[in-house]
Amino acid sequence: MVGVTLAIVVQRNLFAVVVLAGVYSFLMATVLVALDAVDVAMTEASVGAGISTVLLLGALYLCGGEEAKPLSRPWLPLAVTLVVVGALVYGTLGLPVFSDPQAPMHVHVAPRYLQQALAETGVPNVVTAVLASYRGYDTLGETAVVFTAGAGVIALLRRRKRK
Amino acid sequence: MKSNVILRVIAKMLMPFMLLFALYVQFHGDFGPGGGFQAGVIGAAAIIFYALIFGLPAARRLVPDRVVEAMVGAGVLLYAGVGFAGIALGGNYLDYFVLGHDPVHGQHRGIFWVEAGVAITVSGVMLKIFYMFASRGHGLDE
Amino acid sequence: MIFEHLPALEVAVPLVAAPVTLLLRRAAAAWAVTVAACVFSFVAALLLAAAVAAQGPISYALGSWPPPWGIEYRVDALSAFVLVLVSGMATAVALFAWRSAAAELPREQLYLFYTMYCLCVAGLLGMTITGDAFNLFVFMEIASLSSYVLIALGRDRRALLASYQYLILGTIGATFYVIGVGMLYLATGTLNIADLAARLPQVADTRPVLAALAFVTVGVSLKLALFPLHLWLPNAYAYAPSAVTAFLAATATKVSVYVLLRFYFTVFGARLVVEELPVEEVLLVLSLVAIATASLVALWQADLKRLFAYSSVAQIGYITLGISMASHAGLTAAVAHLFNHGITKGAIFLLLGGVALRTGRVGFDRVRGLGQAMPLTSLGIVIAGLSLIGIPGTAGFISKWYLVLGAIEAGRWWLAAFIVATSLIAVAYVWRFVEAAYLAPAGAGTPERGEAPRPMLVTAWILVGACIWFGFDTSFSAEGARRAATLMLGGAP
Amino acid sequence: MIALGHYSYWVTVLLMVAGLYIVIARGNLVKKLIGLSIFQTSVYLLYIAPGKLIGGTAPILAEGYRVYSNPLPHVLILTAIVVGVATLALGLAIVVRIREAYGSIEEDEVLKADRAAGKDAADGV
Repeated sequence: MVGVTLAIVVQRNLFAVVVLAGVYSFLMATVLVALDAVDVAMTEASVGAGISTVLLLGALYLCGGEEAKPLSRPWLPLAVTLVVVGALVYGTLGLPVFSDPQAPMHVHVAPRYLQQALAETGVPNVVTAVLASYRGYDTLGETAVVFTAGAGVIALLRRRKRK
Repeated sequence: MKSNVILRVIAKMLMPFMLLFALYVQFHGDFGPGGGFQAGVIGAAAIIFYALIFGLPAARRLVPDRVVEAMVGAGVLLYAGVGFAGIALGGNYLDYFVLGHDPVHGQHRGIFWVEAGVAITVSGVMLKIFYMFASRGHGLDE
Repeated sequence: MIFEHLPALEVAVPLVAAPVTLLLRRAAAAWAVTVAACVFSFVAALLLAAAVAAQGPISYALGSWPPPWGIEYRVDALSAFVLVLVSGMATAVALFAWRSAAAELPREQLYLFYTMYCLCVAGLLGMTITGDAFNLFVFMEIASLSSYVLIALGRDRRALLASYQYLILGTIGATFYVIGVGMLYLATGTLNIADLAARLPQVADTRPVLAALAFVTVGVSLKLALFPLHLWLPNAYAYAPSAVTAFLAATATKVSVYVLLRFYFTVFGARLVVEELPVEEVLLVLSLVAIATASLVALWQADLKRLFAYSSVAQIGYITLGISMASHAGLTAAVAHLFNHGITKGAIFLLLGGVALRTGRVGFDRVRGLGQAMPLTSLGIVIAGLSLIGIPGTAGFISKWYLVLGAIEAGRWWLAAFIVATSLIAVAYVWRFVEAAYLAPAGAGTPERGEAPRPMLVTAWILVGACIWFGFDTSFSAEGARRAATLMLGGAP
Repeated sequence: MIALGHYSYWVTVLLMVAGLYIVIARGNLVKKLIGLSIFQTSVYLLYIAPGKLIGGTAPILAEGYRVYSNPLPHVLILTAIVVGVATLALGLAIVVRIREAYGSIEEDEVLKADRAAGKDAADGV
């Protein structure tokens, strides 16, 4: 996955980049399955590798597919990203180690979902129960985000009648 | 691609299965992975697939723009409507407990309609966006 | 019975109005629905503010799931105050948009403009009222995505690029915010803001919390256009449709300021932010630089919308300056300025929208002799400009007064002098308008005599009136701000 | 041991900054958007990786399993994915419009076109 990402950074043919991005999404989905996040993996595969790729190809069809020129001044962006790396490494070093059952996220809030969801909602897939019920309002917001994107694309791309 | 007989036949055969799979993902979301969002994407993908094989005009005859645009709005309305139903029946906003004769049944009902709302909006939006992008190149807009 | 559900309805009504406008497909009907939704939210916000003032914070459990398992809506002195500002400005701009948007947008897109507008209002209100850190992100995205579209609907093609740049920076900001919230979640196991506040002290000073503070700060600063992260703002304001500029200038950056306040003083707590980290020093320096440079840059702009956009960056500097003091007076000044600057800038951009309708552009070459051609509009801009400077008798004076007071309280005389001195730069750029409108002879681009359409003028003048009203009657603005400041510093509201 | 325990974070960080680097450094508007979605995607791992418990299973309740991975991050990330694709769609729509208005999707060329147009306007007045 890291290799694919680096390839995306250097590759200048945009069609190749789009295909690589699709590959990246599939790899991401595989990793997510390995991490037991099957719902997320399924969404990532259909959205990242499916819808995004279709959209990107559609846009490239309209815009042309070659990136014009190499980097001109790479130092400022590099500096910015290095600062971000620093902050992230600094922050993550203090986080609980991988698969620590005593980590705060495993002992607070989440246990109720796992223990009570079946009794309270009757839905064995806890992800669905949390998504649609416990945090249903987030999902309403999420649907509204999708709606915003749809209505926004209509507003932007509807052809105006020429005067 | 429009002239290739094999492709056309296979596409026609596959279509119902894709839509069926979308429905499976929709209704099986309670028990396995899946749910409204994924189902919406798969359903939209089926129509997009159809458009790729048979051409955009054919897909637009199958699912006209007006229907798609109505779906875009209807899903959100359905979801938010479930929320208002919760208030009308004496609970809080998005309260599913009051929707059925007992709380768990109410939860079931609430989750069902909410997921349906998500699926409708998502498939509508994905399809609409595809239509917009695809028609842009051909000058075929409404 | 309906009253107890007001917190949910406050956001849900504009949210539902959006798909309704889309399905109606008629501009007039869409406008009516939008206005109705905004008025409802405004009334609800006023009722909520009154209820909070009477009986303290209100908590509303969405889906009847108790927090922290479900999502909580929480109205307290601070959020009620911001809710009133946002919904009030939304109502004013919606009324104004009837003529303004119709003149600036193609007819086929008009109903979609209202769809986006409703979503933007719902998003901003949702950000303000929510008591859940992740829910805040979702509504932030609703507000952001809709504002990208609203900006891109501007007539000039440069609006597209402005919108694109805002989209890139806004998304980076939102992602930074998510990273920050993710770290907080990993460190505490909760997303509810009140719960976070309760559990953070146990893990404060650990690396993830500090990194989370950094990420949230940078992410939100991108959204609120804190110097040097303001680069998206001038173009976005300059090329967006007039009504959009007025609405975003009056509300969007203000809600981001609110989020910053919420995280600094509710989640992380004043102790961590102020006493142990150099946050206030950094914020102080950035604010000073923002005020000085943005005011000076504003002086050289040829376009009035750009001039006042840079002035917004400077005014945001005053707000963050108040935050950096972290004292009661400083926070009161920040919150009051958030409100006063919101109505002032709203009034100015609405009036400029009226000018744009008559002249096409709002360059200085077009406003020569405007005092003759559009006397009421010009007068309004001057009065709002006075409020921007902070002349006594206007709303802007009140907040600057508290700001100077805070500086003196802290023993920083030089800071008080700085505030007064930079206000003189504001005098200079407002004077540029006065000079062009009243002293210069009419030029080739000056319009014939005639005001903007009456509905636009009336709504704009309501806001101008508010600039004066809140300069004398401070029982809502300054009192509300004072209560919010007490709340943030941990006292009883 | 610490380095190993934080391995999942390192990968996340690397992906994140690669995406961010593309966004800031690249001038092509489409490529910036791709970088942006990689940046967003990498955040998914930050949330989900710590939720995994070795020996656990996906959070779908069934007989015979006792340890499940944490479902809450999954829900949050589902929402984040949706937000990501919505942003991408909108961004691409804007890019298409930019392409039609300017004939280019390279940032510097578009800016150059604007500057030239601005000069014309200034000369004209």
